[in-house]
Amino acid sequence: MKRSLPLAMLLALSLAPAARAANEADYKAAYATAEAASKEAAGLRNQWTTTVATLAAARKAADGGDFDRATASAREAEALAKASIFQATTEKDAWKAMEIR
Amino acid sequence: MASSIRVRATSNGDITEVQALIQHPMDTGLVKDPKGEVIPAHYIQQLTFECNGKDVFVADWGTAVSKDPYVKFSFKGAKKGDDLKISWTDNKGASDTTTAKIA
Amino acid sequence: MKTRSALLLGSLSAALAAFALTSPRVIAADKVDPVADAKAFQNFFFQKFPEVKHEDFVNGPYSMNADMKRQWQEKEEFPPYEFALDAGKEMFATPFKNGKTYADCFPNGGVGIRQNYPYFDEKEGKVVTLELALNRCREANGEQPYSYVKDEMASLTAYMAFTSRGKPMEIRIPDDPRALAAFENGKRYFYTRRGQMNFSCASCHVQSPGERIRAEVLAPALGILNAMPIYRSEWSGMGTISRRFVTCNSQTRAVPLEPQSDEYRDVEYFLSYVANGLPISGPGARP
Amino acid sequence: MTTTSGPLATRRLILQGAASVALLGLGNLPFAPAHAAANDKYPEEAFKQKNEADAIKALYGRNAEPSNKVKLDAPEIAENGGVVPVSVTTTLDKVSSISFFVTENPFALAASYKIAEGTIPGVANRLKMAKTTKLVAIVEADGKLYSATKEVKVTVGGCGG
Repeated sequence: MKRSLPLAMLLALSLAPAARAANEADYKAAYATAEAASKEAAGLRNQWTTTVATLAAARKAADGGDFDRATASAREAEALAKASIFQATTEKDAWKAMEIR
Repeated sequence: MASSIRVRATSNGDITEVQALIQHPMDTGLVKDPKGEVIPAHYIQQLTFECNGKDVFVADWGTAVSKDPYVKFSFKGAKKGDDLKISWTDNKGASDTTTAKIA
Repeated sequence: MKTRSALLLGSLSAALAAFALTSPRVIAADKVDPVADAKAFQNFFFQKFPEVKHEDFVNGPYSMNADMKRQWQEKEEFPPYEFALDAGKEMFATPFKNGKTYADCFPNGGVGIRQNYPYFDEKEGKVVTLELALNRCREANGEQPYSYVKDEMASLTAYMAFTSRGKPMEIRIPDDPRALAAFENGKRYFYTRRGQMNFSCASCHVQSPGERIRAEVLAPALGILNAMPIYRSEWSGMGTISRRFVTCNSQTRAVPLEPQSDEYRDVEYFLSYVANGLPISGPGARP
Repeated sequence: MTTTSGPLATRRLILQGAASVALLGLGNLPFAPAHAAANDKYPEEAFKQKNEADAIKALYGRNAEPSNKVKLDAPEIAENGGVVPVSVTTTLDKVSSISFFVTENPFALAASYKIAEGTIPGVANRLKMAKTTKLVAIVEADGKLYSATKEVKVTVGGCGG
């Protein structure tokens, strides 16, 4: 997704000065939490296409050895998955507000 | 297999109105398929309508004619029951022809 | 990223608050009442678009925009779904390897019955749509099922829709709690926001029919399935109800479910029921 | 309409160029550029021109002047760039050819029709338009060219994905 890559870059820049360069372990941890959140979203049958795409971007960056970007993408994927979980849970009742009665 | 040409020719008075819809991909040669390869150009170049031995209408088409192309025109000098022969050829040399009775 | 999801949550709650105020009286009773729902649903559109004739709603965007209606009527003189219609008629007549045909699977030989689909199957306790019934007919006669989003299924449903053209939609909800639950589940799916765009079907087809999303004019939700299957210029090909649901999901950046999953069958049940009385106008041509 | 990048398009042009050269080589008929539109040969050259002016010159060999006798009917906003219903009617007589040019398309000439004696000068068809564009219809009547122009807005649909 063209749009989400620059976002990932933006995120990586903002993180870079504070943390040392992310290594493979950081990436693996970030990816694991992202994947768990993504599975939970899928379980709620409310997965977003951008979560799946950002997870894939993370794997691709990791395969290329760019663990900074890979970790950033994994963190973004986690945030997207969490947002989709929040959406699913709030909508359980929120939908009634839109209903035509 | 039914012909690729659907035609409706209806005459009232001396004027015959002709509508034709042709099943053809009309690929421009500028579009890529999902795998990223260019879909080669494949489009009807000439479409001829012949009635009573005369070409009443000839269409020369480029790549900007829509998929499953449609054309409508009218002509004089034919009456109910006459035969209208329609034929097309495309840039790959394929062709098809059909004959319709003017209703 | 934190800011982005926070932004999303903020806009979500703001939208909710705004909408709660504007939505008509909120009744507490949670009893499922399809008859009242259908009446309210139809009146919402009849009042919102008083100049649109009731049966015109089934023409989707063309009931909302005169210029597009003209383009549509020009196309209807020799519509692009002619080929799918002929292919469907031919397939309907071609016997399976075991000699049977689709006509043997359907009441009245499958002619003029589309307006009763989807129906609630009390044995199975689930909604059965026309596309599902067609594939079950194929499997019962030892044939491979068709893809729900490809041309063969569209040709079959195009022919069956054509044989019902003009007949009013007539969906029945039997007095069975599971049927009421399926209707309610379809209604819930219709109004639930999903995808990163945070849209529900209602965000586009109830809040803003007649308005544009880029080149396209949004169709009203009332009668939105009456013209199915549709030849879409966008796809330069035919599209079944399943294909439309799947592509709508991915447009809002929601991962689509499997075609003919329960949610899709139920939302089709809901949308068809609330359109009861409006004529079948399939197969249709759309942008 | 996703189009490929430059090199691919030019490669296609070269291929087509080679093909037409071969054709010319074969047919050593007297290549008389008589009434260009009237003969039956497919105006290969005109369809290869990128812009409208070159295409008109290749097809008719002269310029057209706007005339309100040519009535061009096209939508203000195209429902879909792939299928734009467009039609032309005219009150001019002795019409021998009608052509459509979509200026913003990769190749301007979209379609050209030869109108025989006794055929009503008018045609309706469905064209592809790559993006918002000027649409020019040209009618050749009694050896002179008359044109009508209209703008058609074209964009993609849907909310993103």
